[in-house]
Amino acid sequence: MTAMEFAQFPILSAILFSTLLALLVILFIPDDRPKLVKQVSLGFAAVGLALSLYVYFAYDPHKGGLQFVERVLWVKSLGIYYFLAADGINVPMILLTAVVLFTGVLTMWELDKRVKEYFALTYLLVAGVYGVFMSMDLFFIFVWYDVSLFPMYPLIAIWGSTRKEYGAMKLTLYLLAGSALILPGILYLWAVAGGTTFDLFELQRLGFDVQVQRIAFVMLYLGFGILAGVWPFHTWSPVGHVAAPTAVSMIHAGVLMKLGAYGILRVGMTLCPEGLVYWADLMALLATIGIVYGAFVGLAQTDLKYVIGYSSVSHMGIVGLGLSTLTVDGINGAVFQMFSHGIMTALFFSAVGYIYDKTHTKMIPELGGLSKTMPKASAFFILAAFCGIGVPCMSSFWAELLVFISAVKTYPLRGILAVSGLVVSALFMLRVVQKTFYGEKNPKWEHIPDVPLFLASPRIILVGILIFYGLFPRLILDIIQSAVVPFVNSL
Amino acid sequence: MMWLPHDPVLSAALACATLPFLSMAVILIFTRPYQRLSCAISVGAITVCLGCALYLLITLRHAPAPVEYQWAWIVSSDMVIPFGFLLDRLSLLMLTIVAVISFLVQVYSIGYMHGDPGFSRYYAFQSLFAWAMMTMVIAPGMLQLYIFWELVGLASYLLIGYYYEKWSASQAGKKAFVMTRLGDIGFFLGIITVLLGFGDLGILHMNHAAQAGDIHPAVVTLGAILIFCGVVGKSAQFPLLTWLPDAMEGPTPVSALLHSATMVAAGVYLMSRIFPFFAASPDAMAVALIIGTITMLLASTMAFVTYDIKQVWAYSTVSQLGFMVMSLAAGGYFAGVFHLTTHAGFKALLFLCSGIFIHEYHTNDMREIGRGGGRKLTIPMICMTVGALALAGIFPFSGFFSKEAILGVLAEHPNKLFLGAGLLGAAMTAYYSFRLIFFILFPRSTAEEASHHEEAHGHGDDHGGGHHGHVFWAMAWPVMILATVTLVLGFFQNELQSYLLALEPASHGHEAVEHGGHGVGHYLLLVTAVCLAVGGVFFAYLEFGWKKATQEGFLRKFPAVETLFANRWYMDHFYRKALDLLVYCGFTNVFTRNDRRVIDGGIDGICRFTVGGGRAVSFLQSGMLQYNLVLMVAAVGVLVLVFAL
Amino acid sequence: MNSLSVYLTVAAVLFSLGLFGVLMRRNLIGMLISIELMLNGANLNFMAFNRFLAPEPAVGQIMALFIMGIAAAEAAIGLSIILALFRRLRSINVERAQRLRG
Amino acid sequence: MMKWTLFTPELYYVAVASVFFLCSLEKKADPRRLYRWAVILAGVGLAVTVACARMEGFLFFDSYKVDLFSQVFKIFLALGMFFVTMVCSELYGIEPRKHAEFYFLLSICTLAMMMLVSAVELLTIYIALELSSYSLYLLVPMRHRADEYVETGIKYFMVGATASALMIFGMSYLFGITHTTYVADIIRKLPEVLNQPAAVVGLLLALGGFFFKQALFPFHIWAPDVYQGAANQVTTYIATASKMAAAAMVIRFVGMSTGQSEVFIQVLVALSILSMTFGNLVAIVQKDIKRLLAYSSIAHAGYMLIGILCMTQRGYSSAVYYALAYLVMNFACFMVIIKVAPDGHNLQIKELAGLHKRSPLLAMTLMLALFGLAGIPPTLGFTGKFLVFAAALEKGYLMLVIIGMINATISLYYYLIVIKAAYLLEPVREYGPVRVDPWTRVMSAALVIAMVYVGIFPDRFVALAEAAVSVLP
Amino acid sequence: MSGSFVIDSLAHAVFWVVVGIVFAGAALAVFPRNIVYNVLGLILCLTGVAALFLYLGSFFLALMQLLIYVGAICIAIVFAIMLSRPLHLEVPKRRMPKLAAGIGAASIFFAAIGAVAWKTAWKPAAERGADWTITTIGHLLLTRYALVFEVISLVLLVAIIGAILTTGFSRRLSS
Repeated sequence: MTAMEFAQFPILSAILFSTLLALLVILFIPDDRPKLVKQVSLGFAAVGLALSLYVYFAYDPHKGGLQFVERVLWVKSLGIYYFLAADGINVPMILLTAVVLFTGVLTMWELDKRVKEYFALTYLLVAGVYGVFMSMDLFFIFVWYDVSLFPMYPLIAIWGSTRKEYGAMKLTLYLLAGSALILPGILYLWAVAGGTTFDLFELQRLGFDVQVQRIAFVMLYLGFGILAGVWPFHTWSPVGHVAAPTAVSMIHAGVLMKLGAYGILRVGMTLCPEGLVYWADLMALLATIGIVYGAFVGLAQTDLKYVIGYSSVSHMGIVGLGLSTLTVDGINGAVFQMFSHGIMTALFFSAVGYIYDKTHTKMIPELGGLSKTMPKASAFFILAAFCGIGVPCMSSFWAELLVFISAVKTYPLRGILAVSGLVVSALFMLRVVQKTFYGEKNPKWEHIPDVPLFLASPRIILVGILIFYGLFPRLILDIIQSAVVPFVNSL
Repeated sequence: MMWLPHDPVLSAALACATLPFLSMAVILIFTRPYQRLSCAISVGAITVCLGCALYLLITLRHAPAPVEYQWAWIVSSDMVIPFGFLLDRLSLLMLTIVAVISFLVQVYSIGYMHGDPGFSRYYAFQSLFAWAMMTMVIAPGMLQLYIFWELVGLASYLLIGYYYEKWSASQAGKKAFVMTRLGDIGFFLGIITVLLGFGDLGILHMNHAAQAGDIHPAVVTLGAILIFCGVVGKSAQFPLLTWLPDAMEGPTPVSALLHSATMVAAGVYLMSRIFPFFAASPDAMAVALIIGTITMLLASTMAFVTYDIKQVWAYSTVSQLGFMVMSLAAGGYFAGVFHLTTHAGFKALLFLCSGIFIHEYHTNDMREIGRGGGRKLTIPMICMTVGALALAGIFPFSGFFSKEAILGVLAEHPNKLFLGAGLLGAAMTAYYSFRLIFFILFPRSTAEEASHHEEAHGHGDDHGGGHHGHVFWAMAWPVMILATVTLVLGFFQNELQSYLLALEPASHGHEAVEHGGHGVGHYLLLVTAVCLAVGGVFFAYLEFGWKKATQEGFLRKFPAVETLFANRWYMDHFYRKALDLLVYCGFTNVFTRNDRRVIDGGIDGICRFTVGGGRAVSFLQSGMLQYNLVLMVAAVGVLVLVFAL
Repeated sequence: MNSLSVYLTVAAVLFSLGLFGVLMRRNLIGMLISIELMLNGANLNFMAFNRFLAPEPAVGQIMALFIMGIAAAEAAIGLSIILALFRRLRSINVERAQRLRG
Repeated sequence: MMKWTLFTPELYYVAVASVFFLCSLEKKADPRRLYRWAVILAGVGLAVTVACARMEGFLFFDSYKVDLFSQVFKIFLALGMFFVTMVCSELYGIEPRKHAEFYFLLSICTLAMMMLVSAVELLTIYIALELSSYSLYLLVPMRHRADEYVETGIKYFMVGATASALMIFGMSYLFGITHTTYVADIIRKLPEVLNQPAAVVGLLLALGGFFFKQALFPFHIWAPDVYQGAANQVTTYIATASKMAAAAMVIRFVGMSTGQSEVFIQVLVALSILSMTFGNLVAIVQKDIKRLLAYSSIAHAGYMLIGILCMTQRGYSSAVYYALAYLVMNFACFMVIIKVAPDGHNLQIKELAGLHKRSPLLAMTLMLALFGLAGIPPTLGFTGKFLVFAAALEKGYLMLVIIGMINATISLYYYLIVIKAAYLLEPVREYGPVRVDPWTRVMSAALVIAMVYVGIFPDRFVALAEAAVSVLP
Repeated sequence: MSGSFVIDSLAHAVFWVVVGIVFAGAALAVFPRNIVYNVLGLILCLTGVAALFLYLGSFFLALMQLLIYVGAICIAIVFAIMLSRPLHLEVPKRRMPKLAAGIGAASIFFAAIGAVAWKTAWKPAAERGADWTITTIGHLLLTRYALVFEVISLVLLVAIIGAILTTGFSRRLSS
């Protein structure tokens, strides 16, 4: 353990280990104190949120580059480093994770089945997510990546709903099949570089042969792309979301899918720029198909969560399109979209979660007229839908704007196609909103109380963030840009 | 907020661009349960805005150059999207119109929406609407304009679908949103075209550069046509016009707002905003002119046959918007804007008056209103007649002046077909607007045409019964103000003209026409137009007002044509079919099947194949020792053979 | 013809016949006998290499000697297991032993 | 003269074996007492082995080499032995009167395998291997009331005898081509003659004996039946300790070719792929958890071979690490099985239903162990796979690694099925809570911690493995 | 010369006879379905192999072969036969697929190792000793192979204990 480079208080480690600590603490709480488990969870989530906010504010976009660096040699013979750092791309992701975790804990406040295990697994999952978003070492990126995936299985299979075992199995296997491509990709790069280091930036400095980059990039892109919901590897996403319990869907669609896009960006694009250039055309094509296709398929769904699942496919297509443009604007937009889609989809699932908890159905034909009985609960979904449509002054609008501008610039035809997808997405979102929330009051749901303030608080936070960054996008875009500009210049 | 006090102009602009938003936020978050408070907040905000708008108009009316404020909203690579204000004559005029109409509508709504359970929500949306529109109007750059343009769309979606429990209302809201979205795609792509072809989205820069020929003509043409797509969607031009009549599902004040100063006006405003840019491309102008003409005529025909009071005005809006587009496309910048202004006044008036009738008689059917004794509501009746006269272009009402200006512009156009169309349109306008007036004025008690047209589906304003005094007056005051405006506005044509055009130097040809357009031809045209309008009114009187009139309309004799008109030229059917065929049965169906069967099925298939493979391979482990041994020995033998050979 | 190849061939034949017996015989004792044949094949190999190639003649012999010892032990254990099986199944037919499968 | 101290662990186990031999002569040996003694003796054995870890030298005229490599594997073996005796507290799989013989054979087997990993002369290797095999042949049919599984012993024996015949036949070729029986000499001479078919064939056939122990395709055929048919503790031993010695020997023998023969490597690649694929595919359809683990062990033999066939220091060290990982994880699984089926019956997967309620600790141990076997971080199973694949990619075997990872994904499926049973399924009938004694608790906790700790902090263990293989010629 | 030639050719002929005996014995040990023939074949074969050992220059091994194999192993097998299945029972019919598979696998293997044996260029060692005395063997057994020598005793011990254990005879009189 040499080469300690702790410049200051290891804030990133603190965030990471607070989740693991939470996991341990929860494990040692007696089974019969679910309330305590929830309180502890919320407490740790709040701590994580506070620390992430600190990171967010302490990050200096003018300086740019990696900040909060922690680097320790981990396994000497392979060149593995415990290397945490954050740049402008990570900071929003860390913040996103913290927010979604916090709101996710709040959303599951009424959980009464195997509470302890649920929150323990959630924290394990989130630890993995944080780990990926903070690590700058390929080994650890992969480790945390897998750590974030496998708790999904129990989380869905135990606490899920519709076809939960099928969904859980499908999701887990599919995603881990993706990681079956990532690991060879990472190791391949490592081996080609001489087998001495897993440090992302050292590898980047060493550089790779064009042919190597092309091969490795495909593996990394497919591997991470599966998690990012790249068409046509997206089908796990709706199935998994439908099966998962609310907060898991939130974390999963909100944060986990971003891991995929982040991985493509951080690992694939950093290490294999030539490979990226070679495959960018295909990437853009897949992303465009995803955008339009997701919207169209979403149009035919009758399950609320399926709808959101497909909207995620569509929105993650925007991320992919942005990445594939290889321009500052496009990648800015993609990262911004990762953030806003995370918040938005968390809001979506959170809103649906409450409805499902109360009505025990998420089938659109059975719902209807909900706005009359539960206006507040409905409002959150509708707001999320607006955000999904790309209504201005909500954060995802900016992301889409940037992506589309650069997409039309780089790939005119695909860009125009993707922009036209906006109409379809508007159609299907509004259709869902209309069928679910509008219309005559449904006597079946008359007795249902509207969401009380405490239970609504997670959604309020999420809506607040969406609108806040919609009005003041620079507060986050400047941070993102501080990382993207040097990144694109280095391509 | 240190920078606030230093510059009153800026503070005023900022107030316009923030107060309604704040009011919306406050209402939605805090004061939802307190209806009166919400109402007060919203009306208060809009009043302040009105004050600010008027202040700005007065302060800056002689400003030599546009006042511009900008802050970087987002910065990405070398692209800076600013948020700011462009205060020039056009935007200030429009800002004032918006503020005035919004203010009046909101005041009117105190009465109209009284007792509605969603009262607070209504005002929140109204604030949103006002905010979006005002900020759009003073936007300095195309992107900001686009952003608030979209928000206007969102607000109108919310307000049209205000009675969301009514299926048709939510349907209409959705339709409005999606159809305008369709146009907005073009708008957005147009912006990107300009961005990529020119690199600057500042409206003034664009205009200057286009006029100076600094932008490649192809970019200008493409950009202008694409941007015009947005106008088509927003201003309900052909072929995206069918959403506007449906948008009547919203509360009537909303319709008033929508049709006069906000939503649909946004399109025309956009066109006049970047008029020099448009003007730099003759091709785009030609396209716009044709579209405008078609729209105007088409919409008029639709208005012939409907019995829904609001729909008549809706069609008239479409056709008047067509007029404006024609005017702008023909180069009549002032005429277009002037008509936009006057139209805002009298169309708001018409809707608000209709609102009073609807509020009173709980029906949209003009015959029902007439039979119910609509003429007895004197003030609204008079005001509505004033509005109708203005709409028909009868002297001395404001519509007369603006319409004349437009016809004057059309007369200058080399292709006289457009002038003919304009004149025809004027006549038709007069006919259908007075058809409505006469229906109410001279009701027929017999229900001979029993349920021939089931247009008047039960309206949603089913709140409280008879009108209380203050409720009625809250509605009546705005109407009366508007009627006055309609009466006098026309006489300010010259002032407005000099105000507006001071900044637009008479360098380009069309404007010169307007300045010196008082030739003999002009008077001839004037007389013709008035005659046509009066003729239209008279024809309407013959058919509907006269005691012996059948109140059937001449179109009854051409049932095919009538059906065609009544069905909006089957445009809705076409869209419905196209949507069903292409979207629902087409892509959606194919993609969904593909998703289930091919992609997901493929994945599941791989899994099943793997499991099946496991089952198949497991037979190798047959339990019979010697079979297994055979396998082992054979495998080893093969391996050894590999080396031996 | 007293050459290495002949011995190797004889050994190969013995070994393969033994292998064949193991694969084919249903009588467990028959299988055991076949295994003894295989071991003899190996033994013969050792002795042949010892005779024709090896530097130290003693090594191959010792090898063969120990293989014999192992064969004896193997026979003892094999036979005892076969007998144990017989006591349960009342049969020494290997085809009776196929309950575990899949 | 010889330094007998080098031989201490082996002598110690001879002594242990004698103790149990004496016990077996007793008229009536108390199983509890025997168990206690067994645990103590095995524990001391582990301590002795660890204490001797740093010894180096040759014994018996260079036919016996004590070095770090062998000592590391001896530690693994002693650990395995200790583990297995630990879970013998409810040895219902074996008749009580045969317990002494059971322990005796266990010690003998451990002893034989210790000699195996140190032996560097063909005959010694052969005899040691046979000794360990015979002990296992005898342990397998010892199962109490084994009517259903009576055929297991004979299957094991027949396959083993055939494999060992193949092996000695191959050794005879090695002897013929290199004229020596010393591994060191063979390694020196073999590369020159590697173009001769007999050399590689001899090597391959000789490897067959160890592949048999390792249950590598196509020598795997005994594994499912024996795993299922043997008493749970015996299966545990076969699945853990006996794999260690085989791994060591495969490393030693594969190293003989020093990577000179392309075809040989390709054959090993093919075997590894076949083994992984076959094992994983068939495991999917299993209902009996021991049988499932048998197939998974076939697959794991394939993974381990990936590391070995790289024939680099990194490859060997990764295989050593993988062996350790496999030992610990597999033992954890079997410990859970034994505890859940205290009467020694064969556990079906569905019988695990509701385990998370019946014994959360065991359920967690099982889950972690299975995730480890599937290669999911942060367990040591993942690190093992990672090292193995890293070594393979260093040699450029990209396709092999991808196939390996796909296989890992397939394997996840059936591991998840087991985990699902333990965590999700509601039991069909009430099984009652699992009796977990304090020792088992400690053991579970230790295993959990070990699995995670070694997975997260692999540095020291990797260094140890590298040091161990660095002494290989 | 002629005498040695006669002896040589006689030895040669006898060698082939011995090889024939070995083959015949092996065939007899494998093919007949009657287990007694198999044992007799095994004995014949082993004796032939012992003779081959003589040809290969090791009288000691030939003797050992007879002692251990023929003397011990075959007798044990005979005992096992007596203890197990009554000989008069009908022997089950052969199954053709299994036969074919067995023949196939075994002949692949035979072809493989035959090819290996023939294609390999066997080279004798550079220096070859000619020390065939039993003394050397004994010496080696107690020095170089001392460990093996010890271990084989363990093997035999395990085999004995195992045999007793497995066949179910307990050394404890109680059961």
